Amino acid sequence: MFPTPLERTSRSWQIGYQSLLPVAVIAWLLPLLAVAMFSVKPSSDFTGGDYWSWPSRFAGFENYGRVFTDSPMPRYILNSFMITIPTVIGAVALSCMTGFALGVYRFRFNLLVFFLFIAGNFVPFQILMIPVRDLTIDAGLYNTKLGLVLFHIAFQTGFCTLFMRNFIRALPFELIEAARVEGITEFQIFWHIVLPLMKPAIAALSVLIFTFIWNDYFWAVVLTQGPQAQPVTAGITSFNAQFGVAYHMLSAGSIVAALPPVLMFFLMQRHFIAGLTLGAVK
Amino acid sequence: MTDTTAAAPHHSWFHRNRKTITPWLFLLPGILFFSVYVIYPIIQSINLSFYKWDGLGEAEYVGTANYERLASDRAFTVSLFNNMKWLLLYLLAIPAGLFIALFLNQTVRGIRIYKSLFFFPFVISQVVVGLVFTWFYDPNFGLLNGILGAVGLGPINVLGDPALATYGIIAAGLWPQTAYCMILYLTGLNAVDPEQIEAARLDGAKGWRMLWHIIIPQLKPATFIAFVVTIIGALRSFDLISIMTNGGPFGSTRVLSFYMFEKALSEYGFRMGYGAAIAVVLFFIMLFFIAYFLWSMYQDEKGR
Amino acid sequence: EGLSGELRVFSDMSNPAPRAVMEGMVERFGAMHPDLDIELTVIDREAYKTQIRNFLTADAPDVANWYAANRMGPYVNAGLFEDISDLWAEPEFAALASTKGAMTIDDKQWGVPYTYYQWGVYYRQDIFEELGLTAPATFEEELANCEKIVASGRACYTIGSKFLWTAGGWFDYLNMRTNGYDFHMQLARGEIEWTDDRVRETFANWRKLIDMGGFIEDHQTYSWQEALPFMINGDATAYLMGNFAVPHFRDGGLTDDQLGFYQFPVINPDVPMAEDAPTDTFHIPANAQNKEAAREFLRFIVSADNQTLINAGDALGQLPVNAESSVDDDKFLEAGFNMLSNDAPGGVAQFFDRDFSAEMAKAGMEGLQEFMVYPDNLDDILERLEFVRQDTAE
Amino acid sequence: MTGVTLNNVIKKYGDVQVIHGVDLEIEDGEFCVFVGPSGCGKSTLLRMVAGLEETTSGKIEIGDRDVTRMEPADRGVAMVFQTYALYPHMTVKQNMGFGLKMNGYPKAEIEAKVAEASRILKLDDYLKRKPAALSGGQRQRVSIGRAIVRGPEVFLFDEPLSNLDAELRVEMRVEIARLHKEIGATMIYVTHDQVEAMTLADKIVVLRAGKIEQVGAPLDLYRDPDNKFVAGFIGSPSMNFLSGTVTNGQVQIPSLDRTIEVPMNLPAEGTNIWVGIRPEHCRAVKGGAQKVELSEALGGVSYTHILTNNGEKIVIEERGLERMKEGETVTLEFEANDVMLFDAQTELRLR
Amino acid sequence: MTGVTLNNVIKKYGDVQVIHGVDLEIEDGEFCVFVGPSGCGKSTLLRMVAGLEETTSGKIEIGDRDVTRMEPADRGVAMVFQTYALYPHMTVKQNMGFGLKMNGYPKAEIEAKVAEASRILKLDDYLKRKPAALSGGQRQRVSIGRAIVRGPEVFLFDEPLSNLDAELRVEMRVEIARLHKEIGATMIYVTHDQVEAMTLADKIVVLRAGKIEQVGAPLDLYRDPDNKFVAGFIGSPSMNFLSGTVTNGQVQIPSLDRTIEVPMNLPAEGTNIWVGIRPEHCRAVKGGAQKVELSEALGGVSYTHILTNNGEKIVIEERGLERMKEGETVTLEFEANDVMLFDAQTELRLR
Ligand SMILES: Nc1ncnc2c1ncn2[C@@H]1O[C@H](COP(=O)(O)OP(=O)(O)OP(=O)(O)O)[C@@H](O)[C@H]1O
Ligand SMILES: Nc1ncnc2c1ncn2[C@@H]1O[C@H](COP(=O)(O)OP(=O)(O)OP(=O)(O)O)[C@@H](O)[C@H]1O
Ligand SMILES: [Mg+2]
Ligand SMILES: [Mg+2]
Repeated sequence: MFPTPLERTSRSWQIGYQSLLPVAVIAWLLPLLAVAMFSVKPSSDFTGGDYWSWPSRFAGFENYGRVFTDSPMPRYILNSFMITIPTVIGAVALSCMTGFALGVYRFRFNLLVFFLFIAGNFVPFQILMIPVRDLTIDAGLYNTKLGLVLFHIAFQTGFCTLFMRNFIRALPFELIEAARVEGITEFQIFWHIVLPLMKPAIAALSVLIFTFIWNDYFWAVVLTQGPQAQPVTAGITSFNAQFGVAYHMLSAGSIVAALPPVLMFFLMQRHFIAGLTLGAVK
Repeated sequence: MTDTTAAAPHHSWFHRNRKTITPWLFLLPGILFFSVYVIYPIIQSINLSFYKWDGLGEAEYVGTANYERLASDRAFTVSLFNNMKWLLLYLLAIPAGLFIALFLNQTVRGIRIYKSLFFFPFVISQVVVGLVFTWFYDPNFGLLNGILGAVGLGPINVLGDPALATYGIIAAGLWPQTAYCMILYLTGLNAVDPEQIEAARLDGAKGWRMLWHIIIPQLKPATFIAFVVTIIGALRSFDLISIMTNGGPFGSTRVLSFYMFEKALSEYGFRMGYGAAIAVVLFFIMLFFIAYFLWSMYQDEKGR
Repeated sequence: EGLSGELRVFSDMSNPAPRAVMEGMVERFGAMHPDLDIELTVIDREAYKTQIRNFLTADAPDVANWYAANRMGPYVNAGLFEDISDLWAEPEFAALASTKGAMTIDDKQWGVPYTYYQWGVYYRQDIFEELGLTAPATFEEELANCEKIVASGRACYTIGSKFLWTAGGWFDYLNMRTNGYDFHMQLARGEIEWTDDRVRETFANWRKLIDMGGFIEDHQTYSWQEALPFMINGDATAYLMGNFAVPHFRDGGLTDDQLGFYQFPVINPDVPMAEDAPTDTFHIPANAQNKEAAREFLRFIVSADNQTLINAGDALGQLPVNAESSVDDDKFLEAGFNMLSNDAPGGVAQFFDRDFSAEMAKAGMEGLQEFMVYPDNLDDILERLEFVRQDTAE
Repeated sequence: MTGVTLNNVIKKYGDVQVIHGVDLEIEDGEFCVFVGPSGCGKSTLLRMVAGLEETTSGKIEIGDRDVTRMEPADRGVAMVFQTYALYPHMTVKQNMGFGLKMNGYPKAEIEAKVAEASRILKLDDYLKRKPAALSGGQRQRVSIGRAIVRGPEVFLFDEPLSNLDAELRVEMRVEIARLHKEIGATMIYVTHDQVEAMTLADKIVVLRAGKIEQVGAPLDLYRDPDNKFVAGFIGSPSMNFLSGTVTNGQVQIPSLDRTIEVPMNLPAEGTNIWVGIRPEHCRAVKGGAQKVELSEALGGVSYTHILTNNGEKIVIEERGLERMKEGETVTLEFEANDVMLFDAQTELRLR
Repeated sequence: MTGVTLNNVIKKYGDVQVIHGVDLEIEDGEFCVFVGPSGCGKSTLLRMVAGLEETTSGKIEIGDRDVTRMEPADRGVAMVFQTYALYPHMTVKQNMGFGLKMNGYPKAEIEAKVAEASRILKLDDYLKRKPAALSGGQRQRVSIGRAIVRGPEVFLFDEPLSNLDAELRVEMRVEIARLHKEIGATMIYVTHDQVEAMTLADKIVVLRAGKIEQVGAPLDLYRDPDNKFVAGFIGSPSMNFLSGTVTNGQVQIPSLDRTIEVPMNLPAEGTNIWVGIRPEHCRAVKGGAQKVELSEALGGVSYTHILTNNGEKIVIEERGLERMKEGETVTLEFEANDVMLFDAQTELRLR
């Protein structure tokens, strides 16, 4: 292990390190901690121009309560879920199939198709903006969650395919050969053998895609408007407009918007990190 | 003992060609989606960049006029230049991530929590990061000026100063990006062969020299990915700019992706063709990197 | 009457007070037509500006908010707004005559106004008194006042130019006072070069205020709402703003004794006074489904009673367009009504971003913002604007 | 009935030919082992029989059916992989029954067949476990069980034991021998391991660079190799080869400074030949011109490395109490009868 | 001068003690091999000498320096790892010169030392290559070269050959023996492999569960083990153990239905003992009560597995032309002199 494991270092260095850790974390998260503090301050603190002192009283409940009662925030959050979850399911399903095809079969355009998926995934999405918007409008899907979901599925398929294909590549190919000798059809191989083995990859990818999609802002702005369809990232801007300079509310709103992926991360940490590294490495 | 041979294989066309057909069947939905939403739009965008179109009426073919106009468009130059700044400075996330990863690569109690907390910024939406940093920089009550004031430095208006604003946004972007690189390096460090470190210890390499000669070369895969994701992140930067300055002050924080959006879809933008031309330029910049990534991956694939 | 089906209304009245007004209107209209199913969607005001194009083409409501004059040009030209000249031909619409011009393109009318409001200088009467100042009538007085205010450690004007348009207000007034309404409109139509000496003169006047420290610092980072506290807290003494700001001042704790209003002072006595008075409007999208109900809704909106009600001080706090409506007996509304009726012989402009073409407006306001921060860049800015003018003229 | 016949079988990967026209007949019920150096094409040939690699040209028959172009599943073969290739998410029982289930066999029949295989392989106690909870040897037994269940005509093994440690390897080797005796099916077995090849095979096929060098029963190959390659490949430690020349109807071996008379038809005078002599057929006697370079004592046996005076090396096996020490000079002794001669050019055996 | 001395060396991981007070003296220039079952602490002990594991208590000396708390780099040792641990991003030359470079040697000197090591190991042709482009044996040679270059007083090897295939292993083994002779440094070598241990060692240290069982020259351990563990561990195939009882001053072996008279002081009447007999000391004669279960013919030698009538198993080595076949019944013969006896309780050798 590098650097030298702590157990092998001097006592004073160990103590120094242990005490440096919390300081470093606080410094690192300072901007966020500030927002968290804002979100539990009563509005009177701000009107008094008193931004940085300790909250004069804990107003967390009323601030967060108002986020849910006085704004369309719940609606936006619901939208986010209704966009994110189908996207995750769709993208993972598609990429299981593409990953299987590209990972298991040797055929002429295998690498070409694979590279096309990767390249598409790396493309700056601005180049897709106008045509995708027109396409969505023409299909009557503008300002619908479905429109957003379909696009996200398609775009994420690039990344997911890269991920799945590399994962399947790493599976022992003998498993598939063994099955073929046993007379198991290709589809049965996919369904009964490869898919169960991909469970860890599916979990990791799902968590990852969940955060990607949840945090999307650009496409939310391009393809949706208003609280019927917009996810919370876009919703937060209109929330801000609604509450103007009420920093305690803005802070509470921001934290509410950030919470689901954060929770997701903490609950599924292992998968998440596996996803990040697995997806990109191979 | 002979059951398996009982059924004589029936030679339907599908049966004979199933090894050839199956992969395409599996690829079909993915390719379909991907073509409709990614491949075709790229072509369409390139095509659109030769038209003048306000997004409402009829498009008018104008040849390369949009591109010619780009050459004399100051806002475009500024955006391009800012993109370069993003590209270069965003790369700082890589050494910064490595540094934090090295700092956290210990086994002490609660280190997992610390690692998670350090990773935190990556999980939250860039919109929220943008808001958080906007307040952090606020010339009035921002924490930054509070800190600067405490050490006797004058207040600065980071996002209001065209000379600083872009750097301010990049710094905000580096926050999550560094976290990302950190995780990549942490997993990379896990994969470093302990025997090589031991061999190097026997060889008398310590500290920086160990890092430079033994560890960093072994982290090459992690560095490669960190490089890829950072470049992509830098060129895609949009959310932060949109939230933090909306391109301002007076357009000094625009980058191509933002400018393109502004030209094509924003409140005052009705130049779809022109926007497409900007996107095409961005695309070709990215294509340069994509080609490099694919080339490296191809080398790997060949090596198998 | 037998209005039925669904009526979808998109509105950008997202601030709390206007939002309440909008909801009230829908409610009252709904009560009149119980079989009509009205769906109101309120969209953030800034977001609305970018989204209108999308929903007009893709997902058109039956009624939508927008703005008068040049600002509706692109949609009219693209055939996305319904021609409602028929409505304007109805006798009730005669009372709206004053805004008919702003709603007309190609001799047809494309929407109805529901409110307009004056622009002008809102100032801290109490601080003026404390410093022994009076509301200025000329630019010289203005400058003299400002010098004293600055000397007292305050800024003369607060402004939040992050979203650019507030700077447009300043240019409108300075230019209309320096060169007159007609010149201003020519400039807006792209008939005059930005590098023209007369334009420079406008900027020269502006620069006097900037150089003496008349504006608050860091205004480029604030939205107009974020700039309010400077005036409320007394760090700045005045705000060139539309009348919609008044409820915000009041919410911030300023009483009518503390808050005053004056017309933007004279600069060039040779040009008649002209004012900015943006008109907000309703339109029927060409792709609307229920145009019959939509027309009825527009009739309802412009009716004298409704206009009185929604523009009242406790509602929008703005001016009714219908001549038969009454203006609320609010200090500022009356002052504004008076000003626009009697003291604006030069003409009434809509506003920078509505009079100038979209692209010019964007580039222009950006230049104005830059000028306010770096006045020395003027030559460069004007050259750039001139480039855009020529470019858009093609 | 269900032997395997290869008829001028050829395999090319693109332009690279890796199997050069192999002809081979494996009898019904025979245990045939492929050996050869790494990369010689053992696995490829086996996989061609299985149908996992396409056959470029030639004909493969199983029993009297031409299976050259058949799908693997239709050939009536079962394969056991070096890495076991067990489905990790299924229990032992499911692993064994999976192929039958997918091919639509009725449940009762599957149960019966799995039970039978599990009995043969003594897997009854593990049927509910997943592969991860099994030792290497147990896993390999399951993978053999999976093969048995399908009742194939031919079993194919690709180095099935090389992932096991030495002790288990011995155990499983015995098990496979027993299995072959019990079910009597044709088996083709690829291995690197001398001992496995010698002990399991009815017939060993020695491959080199995609060609068959010799086919025969294990001890026949050991005692009567056709060429230098086979002689050197079979037997451990390998046969020693010394260069020699035919001189006066005898064989002159310069490195030993000795001429031997051999009871066979020698080639023309002056021909260069290789003189092959197995380590166990050599004795070293103290005193002489040869030098002991190294002596590796393993207890019951020592391998003594001897450097002849012209630089050729010889390894001999020593048993008994008296063994040579490093640095001693010795004379090598052997019976002329135990010597094998090979043409230096063609490397073919001279008889 | 540069021998290695361990003095009551103890290693604990947390509360778990894995090395239990080892005392050991390795002479200057000696080749010492650690053997023992997996997990017995061979690697741990070696790494403690290297300084890669901290020593919990006790003292380690190299020459007359106490190195117990020294940094690995300062101990004058070099280590060769099982996985080679070459730096993959450096060429062979850079790999070998890295240690010197880190210690600030002048370029010319590094060049010279690398050239010398490369000559010794015949690596001249590969100096420019990266490890990935080398075969396993070449890699291991580079890793040995890296050790040589630094001119250490003590070489440490942790199973350096176990990642190589059988043939290469033999070759490299000879190479290491030659190297030891050539540079004459003290070497400590960990292995699993019988043959390596027997052939390379001047002194073998047999470890079990963190304790030394016996130390001695290879053939001494083979011929004169102190206990049943060492007797069973050294020698391949392993010594056979049959249970026996002291009866009437003789040893009765029920499985063979035989009583033998042994020339040593037997313990008290009725004591249970183990009778150990090596495979090469046994002969089978046709006819009798024992049954041949399996005969594995390897050419020069056959291993014959015999099941005694009370279920104990015995393996014997057969040479010569006549060998037993499976299913035959035989009688086992051996000299009473070749037998070793062990106490059934303590497993200590009875002499
Ligand atoms: N897909 C392939 N493309 C090209 N050449 C191949 C391919 N697969 C195998 N080969 C070549 O075919 C030859 C035979 O390979 P094969 O795997 O059959 O050898 P083997 O005898 O099984 O070796 P080992 O004992 O190492 O398993 C080798 O030279 C190998 O390089
Ligand atoms: N870091 C550690 N923490 C706790 N126990 C350990 C650690 N490293 C090794 N051990 C234990 O110490 C004992 C000795 O391990 P060691 O690696 O020295 O065995 P070994 O003899 O080299 O085995 P092998 O032949 O398998 O390499 C083992 O029981 C092992 O489980
Ligand atoms: Mg093989
Ligand atoms: Mg070990």
